Amino acid sequence: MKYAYFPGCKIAHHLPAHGKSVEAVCAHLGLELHKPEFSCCGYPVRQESRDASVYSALRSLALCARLGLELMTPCKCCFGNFRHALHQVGHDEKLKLRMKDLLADEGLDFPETTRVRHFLQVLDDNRSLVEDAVRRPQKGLKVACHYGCHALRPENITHFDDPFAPTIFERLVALTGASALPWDLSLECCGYPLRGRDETISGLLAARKMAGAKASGADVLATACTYCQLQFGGENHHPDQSIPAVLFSQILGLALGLEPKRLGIEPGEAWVRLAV
Amino acid sequence: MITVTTRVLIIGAGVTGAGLLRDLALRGVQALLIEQRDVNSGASGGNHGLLHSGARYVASDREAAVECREEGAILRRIAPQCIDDTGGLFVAVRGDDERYVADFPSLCAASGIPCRGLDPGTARLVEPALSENLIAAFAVQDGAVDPFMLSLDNISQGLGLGCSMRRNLAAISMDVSGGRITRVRCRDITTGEEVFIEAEIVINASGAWAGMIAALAGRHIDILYSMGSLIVTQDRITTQVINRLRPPADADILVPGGTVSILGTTSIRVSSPDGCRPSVAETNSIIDDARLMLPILERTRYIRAYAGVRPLVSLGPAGDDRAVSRGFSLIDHAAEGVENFLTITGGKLTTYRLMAEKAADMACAKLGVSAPCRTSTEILPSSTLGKWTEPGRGPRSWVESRTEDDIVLCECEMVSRGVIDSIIDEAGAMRGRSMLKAVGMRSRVGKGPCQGGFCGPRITGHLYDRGTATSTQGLAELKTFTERRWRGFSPILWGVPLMQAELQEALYCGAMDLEFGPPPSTLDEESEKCLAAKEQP
Amino acid sequence: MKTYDVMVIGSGFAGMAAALFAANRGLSVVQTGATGGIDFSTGFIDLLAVHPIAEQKVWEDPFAALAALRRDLPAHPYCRVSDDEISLALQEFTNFLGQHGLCYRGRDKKNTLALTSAGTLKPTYLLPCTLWNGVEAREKKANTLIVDFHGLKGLSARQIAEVRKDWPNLKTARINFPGMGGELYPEHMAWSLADPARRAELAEMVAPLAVEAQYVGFPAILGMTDTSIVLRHMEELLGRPVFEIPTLPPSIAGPRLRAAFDRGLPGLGVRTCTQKLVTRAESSEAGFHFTAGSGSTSVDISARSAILASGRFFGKGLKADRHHIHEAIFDLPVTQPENRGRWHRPAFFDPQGHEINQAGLETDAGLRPLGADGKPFHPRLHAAGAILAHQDWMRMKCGAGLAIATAYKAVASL
Amino acid sequence: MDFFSIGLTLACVSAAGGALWRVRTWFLRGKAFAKGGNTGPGVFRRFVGGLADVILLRRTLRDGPARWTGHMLLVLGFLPLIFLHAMDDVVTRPIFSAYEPTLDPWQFLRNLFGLISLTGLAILAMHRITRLKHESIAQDWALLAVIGGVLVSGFFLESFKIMSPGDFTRMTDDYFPEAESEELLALKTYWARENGVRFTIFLPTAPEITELGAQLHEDRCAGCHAPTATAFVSRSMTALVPSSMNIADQGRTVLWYAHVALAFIALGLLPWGKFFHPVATAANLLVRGGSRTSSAGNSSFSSGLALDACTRCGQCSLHCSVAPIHKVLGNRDILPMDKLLDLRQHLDGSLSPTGTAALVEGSHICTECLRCTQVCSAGIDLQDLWATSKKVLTEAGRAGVDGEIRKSTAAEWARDFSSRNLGRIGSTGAGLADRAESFWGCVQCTTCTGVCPVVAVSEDPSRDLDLAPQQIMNLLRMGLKAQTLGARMVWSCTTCYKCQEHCPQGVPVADILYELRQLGADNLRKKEGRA
Repeated sequence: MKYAYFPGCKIAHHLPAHGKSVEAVCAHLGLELHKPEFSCCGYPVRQESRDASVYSALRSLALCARLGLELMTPCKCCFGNFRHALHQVGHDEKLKLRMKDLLADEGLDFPETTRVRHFLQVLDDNRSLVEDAVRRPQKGLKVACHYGCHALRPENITHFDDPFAPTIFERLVALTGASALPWDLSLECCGYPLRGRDETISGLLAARKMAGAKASGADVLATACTYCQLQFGGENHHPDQSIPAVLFSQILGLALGLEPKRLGIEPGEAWVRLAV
Repeated sequence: MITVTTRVLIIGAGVTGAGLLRDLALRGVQALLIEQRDVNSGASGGNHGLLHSGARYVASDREAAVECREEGAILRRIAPQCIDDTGGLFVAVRGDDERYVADFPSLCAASGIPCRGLDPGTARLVEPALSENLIAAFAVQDGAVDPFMLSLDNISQGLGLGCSMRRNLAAISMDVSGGRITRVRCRDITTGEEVFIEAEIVINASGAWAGMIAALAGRHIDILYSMGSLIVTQDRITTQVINRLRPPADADILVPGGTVSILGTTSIRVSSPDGCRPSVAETNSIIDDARLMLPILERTRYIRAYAGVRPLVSLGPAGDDRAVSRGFSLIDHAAEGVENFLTITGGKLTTYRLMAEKAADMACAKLGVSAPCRTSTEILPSSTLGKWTEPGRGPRSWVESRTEDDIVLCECEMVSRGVIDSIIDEAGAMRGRSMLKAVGMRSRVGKGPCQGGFCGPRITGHLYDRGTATSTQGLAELKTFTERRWRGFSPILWGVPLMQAELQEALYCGAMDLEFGPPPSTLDEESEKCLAAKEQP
Repeated sequence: MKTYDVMVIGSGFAGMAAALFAANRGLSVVQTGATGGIDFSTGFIDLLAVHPIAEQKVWEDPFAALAALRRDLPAHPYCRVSDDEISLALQEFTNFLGQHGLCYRGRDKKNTLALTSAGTLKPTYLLPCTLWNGVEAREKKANTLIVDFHGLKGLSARQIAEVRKDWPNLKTARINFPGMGGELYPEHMAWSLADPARRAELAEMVAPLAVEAQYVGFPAILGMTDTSIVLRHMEELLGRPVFEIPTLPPSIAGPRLRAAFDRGLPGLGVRTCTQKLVTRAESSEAGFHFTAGSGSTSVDISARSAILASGRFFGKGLKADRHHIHEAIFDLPVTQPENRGRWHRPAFFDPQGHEINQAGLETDAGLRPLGADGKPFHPRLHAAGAILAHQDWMRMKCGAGLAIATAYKAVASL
Repeated sequence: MDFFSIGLTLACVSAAGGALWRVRTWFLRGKAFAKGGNTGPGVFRRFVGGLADVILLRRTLRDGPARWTGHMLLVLGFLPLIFLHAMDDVVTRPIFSAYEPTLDPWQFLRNLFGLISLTGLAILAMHRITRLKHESIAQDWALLAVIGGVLVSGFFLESFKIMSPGDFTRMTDDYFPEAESEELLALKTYWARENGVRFTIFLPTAPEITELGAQLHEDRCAGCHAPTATAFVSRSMTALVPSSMNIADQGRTVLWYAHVALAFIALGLLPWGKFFHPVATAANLLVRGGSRTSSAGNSSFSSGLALDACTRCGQCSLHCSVAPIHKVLGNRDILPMDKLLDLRQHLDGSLSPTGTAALVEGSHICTECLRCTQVCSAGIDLQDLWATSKKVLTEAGRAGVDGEIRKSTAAEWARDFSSRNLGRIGSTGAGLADRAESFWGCVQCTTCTGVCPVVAVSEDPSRDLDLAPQQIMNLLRMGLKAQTLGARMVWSCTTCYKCQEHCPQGVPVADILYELRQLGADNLRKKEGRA
């Protein structure tokens, strides 16, 4: 399988580990990633301008269309915005015409058929591949899955999974041999979108989720979105009130038997001792 | 037994009675206004709220047309707070009588009514909701008026000048001796308490009930009762008043009222002014007809329907009620042997001031008061009594000036607890005992899409919290309120409103078992029906 | 494409129950449905309490009422299910809820009067355990304190005390909810009580007010998915039995039920497509082919059989235009009053109830809805719940019970 | 004081003073970012890396061969010209005692280096014209023009000198005063034929005269004059001047002034604007030590230097992740190259309010994707500049649309917006918020608020958020859009879409909130005069 890999803006500087681990996992699974020079998915500017956001998304989709590949992104916000942009042009003829003009300016065709997939969906599409490749099941690792809003909702646009009772993340965690614990707030917002806008509420949202994840008895909180990981990871949370936030691609990578270093896991990360 | 004396007793707190109270007060004449239910309970509350340019009457009743034009100008000057000067369009669609269309401009000119032709394309640009089948459009100076605010502001000024008002007080009999009404026996319909009122002059301004009140003094007025039903849309469909350009008929006017639009009306002869309510059949016929002019009316969401009974003083053999004059009747019963008794009825909302002026002129002549009428020049002060009936005021004030710790009790119209408290405090003695209904009358509570379904129980809870409601009486009031809303709600139940109604019943009956327990308050409206009539000898 | 054994259309009580029962019987199940059904539930499981509604006759024994109803109203959907089936259905249903943190309680073959947010008493068959102490307290007329909160609009303790003059030892208190101000919403309060520290704060505020009380009642905000833990903790902290009183819907009861099903059904292998309404349905000898949702994100579903539990108007199983009522998915014939003028009565609280509420689908004995020809529309299409004709669940007090029982029967008839 | 001395003095003063001023700004501007120093380990490796970047222009090479070749040729040609030609009195002559500018190899080399420079310059100009036309501003063209002018005027000057009979006469007057007229004629004849001097008089062609001219040249001239043919460019360029035109002497004078003046201008402009980039960029490359990533917390000096190191090569803007956003919004400050310019102006306090607003928008639209930093041929740590400037702007109260909205209360915005035509988002005539149909389904159940996590964690929603989601929907249903636009709920929506997903009636609550923010942004843009 070949995909046009859309890492999203935040990976390069803010979360290289995400890019590293996703690329390592894909390489290991034989999922070929093409890396054209994409632009922003349009999500960050969606607060400011509808046209700018939609055009930004379509431009990258048009690049995929030119390559004849599906787009795969490990970021839920990028994923959501691509789906949203397609939905918007699908429901607004005038917008579509404007977008076609802008694309034509850059010599691009309107991406009529480009499919957008999230990393988790790609893994789910290739379940058997993953299943066969697991070498070191992560038995004993208890995981609280964090779904990420922008892929999950609104389902009639994102078409990711059931918006009330999704299972894709738990299914994939099960493949790694780890156990996904049920917990109440797995579908709630991480709060990242309010970073730099309303720090108080952003912090409260993250803290509430962290507390819930910790109370569930999980060892780690698994994310599959750059923004969510940025919100939960790092030193944002007091160790007493939180559990480590870990990228699912890293958990999977370990289960596949990849070296922690290849997955961007720092030597000091304590959760790795729970894994393996 | 209490006896109250006053110089003038005005019976009926519709807009005419309210106008009379103000008119007399401005002339320095002390007056008492009594009302068997609440302000604008009759036709004054059951109409479009249309400030006529007069164009509607240019063909049928030129005198009325001119009156409308003149009074419209006065109201715009003295009571701008009550008026949304939207402008209006007269439009014809394919199939309408083209001769009428052709005559219209010259008829307007003959009545001195400004009228400007628009081509259909321009008209649809101004009002995109208009049909593609438009064939003609004329712009006129129609407007919208808030009849509740108008009445309450009139009353408020009257009260400020030393007059008084009692709500829930029904006239049940009159003592007539020596060619004079010596006293009027009244009953408080919520408490049953009786009051005698002695007045130098009694003015019957009871609108559709004028015949019944006159009968209390043994006088006879031949009144036709014409019920008109209207429906309220959830949104403001147009910015201007839209009239169908054809001889007056059903369903030919759409009036914007703040955030909604009001569509009507029908004209059905009824035998009594009491217990009128809109019906499913009428709603259907209104929409079937009006959608030709405004196709969106088939799809849009409706809030409720309501009805008013127009008093039409019969001036001869009547065919269509619309042929009967909409001009008003001022009757001096002296000719019939009762010296101090006047009846003022008929007319239109737009000409209420003129009606009050004429009636007050006659009363003053009898009283020997020479003070001239000042209502056409004095500005009508904006009062706080009527302010919460204005759509959009609640939400605006919530955003711009709410107090800390206030909460919204009526979500649809964003009426806050603080506003409701202020209404309760202001209503004071006027409120009678049915507080929830009084709040509904003086605010937008219950007028939004939920029709009281959610706000009713919430405000009831608050009335209990305040101690205003006790034992099961609050529940009874809630049920009364609900039944009152139901009259207007039940005729428009299809689509989303039907879901809303189902949700309401699931709440009220499915969850709270309110069909059991205290019946709707017996001290209120259902039992008021024809109270006056029943007491007739 | 996978062909499922059963497609359940609807996610109200009937839909959830049908999905549960079918999954428990080893069938592969796919379920579609929107929010709006179970989310507005009061949490009560009514079986039957009022019959005939025009007489407003209230029954203490729901099974006796059922017997009378079956005698008087042969078209009522309850005539399609036996008492045993009803009992088994309720048991299986409440067992499942119990496993997912929602315990139910009632009396054997007896309705219980439960306190509502209006202060009225509602006869119901099974009620959430968190309410049970309130039943006891009221029956004993015990010294009881009901606490409500500044800013919570769905419940006035004082109203309850005023309406329940027959319970003189009822005291009330209004307090601030710890950590929250302004307008309060039950779901948020419930989530916040997941934190034991918050419960302690709450108890600390209530304790001095409850010195004389034997019982303490709260609006239904005690926890979201961990209600029994929160309730027990509050009882420990306050040293006396604690209960909840349902608030004005949408209350916490709906989200609690939804959470239990959202958690439990996927575990049973049910594939859920929430918020996807069926937009196209085709039936053939072999079964059904559905499209759920619209546009590029619609899904195609094949199933051998289907259970139509799409509810009434608010559930979008029935839709009404200005003149007629239609069934939304198969356009099945709907038994209904002849014109809209007959849908509703002039008085909202008319004891007769409104005719429109008895409109719905006709079925055969196996709850298969009838087509225009009076024969079952499809051999493997069944209907359950509120969409069935000849019942007025709101007035008869039979909503959840009827939904669960007919779902049970529909699954059994597959 | 003659023209040359005055010019040189002025140019030197400008160059030296300007350079000092520039270096000073490195410290001052850097301080605006107020951060601790950061010189990581491996000083030697960094030095080598930096030097390699400077000498080999490694970063430039990554953008493709054209710019690198152009730069390399220009540098390789122009630096020798400066040292060997422009500064011959202080560099060449002291080293090579036999130096004469008219002798080979100098004459030949001057032409060679000039040609190399000119080729490099032409490549760069072509590159800019073909790829960066839209991104370029006046000083980009000015730099090309001045350097090109110096080179071309130099060639022309030499070319006119070759042709100038006046120069010949001056030389013979100085170095061959005793010449007989016949000798002079012979020498002229020789120089005219061999070295391209254009005399207006008739010159004989007799072989004996030619012979004499060659002899005299060998004796009197050849010691200092190589054949002008080795000035292969300038000599060839004489063909450009028709022989009928007799302008060599005048032209030579004019061109001398032109060449010297342009050289002085180039020198004087050196510390100004882009002219400084050879110095600043090189310095920056050395400081960066070969790093291609960003390191937060650069020292204030290196930040200040970095701000100055831009060569306006346009690579950052061409590769910018948010370039499509710039394409739609049209704000040049969304692109790094222009944003840097405005950032510098802002730090100097000379940016207009509108410009500042544009800078703020550009600053907040940046997604910090690192790409500009990776492609920057000047090695500027743009990532750090963007992150830091965003922070600095935010701290100064310029936090973008969101920040502006939060400066006033919902009530103040309601009053402000009520008086405006707010316009609509969406092209179908009405946005979701304007369409009555959006709200037809609402049954007032308040589910949207009940599930909202923002309301849930807010301590006092009516105080902190102004309006709950369902209240916003109700206001919009009533057409009161202005009342919603400043509400904190609109701006503190975390966009989780729970409201929309849970709504039983399909009201697109979250989409509407998005739309309101877009509308707010739109109106702020209008307010700031940037519609």
